[in-house]
Amino acid sequence: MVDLKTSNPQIIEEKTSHPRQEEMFLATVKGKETNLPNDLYVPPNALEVLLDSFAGPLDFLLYLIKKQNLDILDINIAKITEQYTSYIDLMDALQVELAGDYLVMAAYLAELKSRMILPRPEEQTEEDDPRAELIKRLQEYQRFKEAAEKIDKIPRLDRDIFAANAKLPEFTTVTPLIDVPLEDLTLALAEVMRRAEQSQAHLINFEELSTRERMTQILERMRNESFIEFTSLFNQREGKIGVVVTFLAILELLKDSLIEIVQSEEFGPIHIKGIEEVH
Amino acid sequence: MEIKLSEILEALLLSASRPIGIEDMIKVFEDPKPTKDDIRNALNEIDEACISRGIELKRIATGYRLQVKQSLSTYVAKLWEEKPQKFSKATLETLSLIAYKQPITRGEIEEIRGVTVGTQLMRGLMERGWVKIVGQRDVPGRPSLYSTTKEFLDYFGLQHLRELPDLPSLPDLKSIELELPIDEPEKLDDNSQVIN
Amino acid sequence: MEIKLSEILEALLLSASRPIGIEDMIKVFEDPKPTKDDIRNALNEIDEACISRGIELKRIATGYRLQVKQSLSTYVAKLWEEKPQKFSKATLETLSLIAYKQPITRGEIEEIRGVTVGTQLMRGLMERGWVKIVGQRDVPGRPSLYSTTKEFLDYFGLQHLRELPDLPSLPDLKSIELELPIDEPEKLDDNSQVIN
Repeated sequence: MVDLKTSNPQIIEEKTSHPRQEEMFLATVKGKETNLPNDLYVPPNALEVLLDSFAGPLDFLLYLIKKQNLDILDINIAKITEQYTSYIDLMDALQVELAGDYLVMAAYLAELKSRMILPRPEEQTEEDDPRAELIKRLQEYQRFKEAAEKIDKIPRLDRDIFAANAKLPEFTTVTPLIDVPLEDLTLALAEVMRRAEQSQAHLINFEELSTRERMTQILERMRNESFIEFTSLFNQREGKIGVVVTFLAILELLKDSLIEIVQSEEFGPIHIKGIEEVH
Repeated sequence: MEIKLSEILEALLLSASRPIGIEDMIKVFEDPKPTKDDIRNALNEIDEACISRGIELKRIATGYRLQVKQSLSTYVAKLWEEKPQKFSKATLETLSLIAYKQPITRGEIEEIRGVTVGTQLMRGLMERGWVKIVGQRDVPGRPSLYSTTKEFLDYFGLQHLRELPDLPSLPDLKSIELELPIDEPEKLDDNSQVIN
Repeated sequence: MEIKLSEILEALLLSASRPIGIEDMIKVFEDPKPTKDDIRNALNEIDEACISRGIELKRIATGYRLQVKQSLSTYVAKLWEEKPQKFSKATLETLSLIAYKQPITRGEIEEIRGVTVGTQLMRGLMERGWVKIVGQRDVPGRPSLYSTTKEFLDYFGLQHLRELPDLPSLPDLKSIELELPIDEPEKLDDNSQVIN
């Protein structure tokens, strides 16, 4: 383990060079009370940003190398390993969940570093250099990293290229439709939700169908009337529960900033108003 | 080379999947903006040029649109016949999310599905008449809100959205979901008030 | 009045919401059907007429597409409500590895990228129709081999894989990599099998 207190003058020094997004995590706030050494403060969120902004450990390594203005062919394994490991330790200390790939790379670098220390044969060729494999991997990765950037720049549909479409004429022929049983629809949803749960990146709150339906009905009504009297949204025939559903739907729409509720005078009639004209 | 106004308008009309009004057309220009009359003249130009083309300019309540000439519909129909519509998993999943979580934006669908939803897919659902835009969410970008249509319910033989099946395979969601019998007028309790 | 072939083709191109090939165009006609050359001539006519229009005819991998002229896309983009999709580094890197080194297994992609490739990412690429499984490598575990599709090329407005930007070459070490014949994606290694 690398001692955080002493290992990383580099990180702190570099904080101001060129403020790009990737460097956000380098920000330091001195003297702030944290669990970390006083001289090194990295906001936990920023580390998550770090994980998001790099495509993986190789990408991260390339970044560290570039920060040192080094050629890939000329990297100092000991230094880069130390720096890499200190970041990893830092994230560990902050309990940022780290992809296993970053740890694998840390272990690999540590191994490489130890091999560098071992005595080597006198006639040293490029192949004997323990760095050769890492260099090769970095170079190979860099090629595709660059290729990916180039591909990103190619004009693409819906961003730079817009397909031309006209409204279809009326058809006399019916398009043969593959029959979709209703269960398929439900199963499809069940499948999405199952996956969403698995990836557990976000919480899905399943909301009341009837409320959703009512929200749509209200929105639809607002297409024709921009100003609706609050009470006219309720239907006596629907009973108490109907009132509740409608009321919930109004609250939901309000929360989503889709409607506004206005009252011109105290105890006057309440009106529902669209935020902006919907089409 | 100077770009003609009619070129720009044609591009707008053919790339939007909805009719566009003159005001909306003017909005895409930087100053100096064309006047309404400029726009009208350019639209006339397009209209005249359409005589020898496969499309025609239509004016409808909400604006202008270019549509394939009715006289060519048999050819177009053939093209659609060639390719019976089969619904991909992506389409079904998207449709089900719209059905159960409407009104919903494309971004929200993408967030839940974890993958992007293509424009063609949304356009397909709208062309089929199952999905429509009911408004825009008031957040940056003003993304469209999608809901299912009456045709969608008809196709699946439903009268109301709430007749959609529950999700039996998701036990944890069950507790949250209540079936609300809003259809059957309930006898009101004595202590309940009628708002009207 | 006689309907011109170019009118019909324009109607087809504008109503398909996908690129159409010459074969598909011929299919919509009753006998006597136009020949391929007739179609090509009519397409040329459309192409020429587009000079004064807002759209252009583009030949891409699966056929022809009418699209807004590149020079007008800034106007159209203003009308577009949805923000264009951005792809993550992971997606772009994976996609470029598949494009340049196809057919390739997920393991091989992971080896070069130095990172696990999520199932969701691969699924997303396949669902978009950009990537497909073309076989299995005949090694333990029989991992699937992935290639890009013609739809991938369509999306980027390309006709052939060789139109992709050149892969940056390895600067120094001569021995390490052989350039792959990216033009022939169909050819698989000797030790791999093709399904169907």
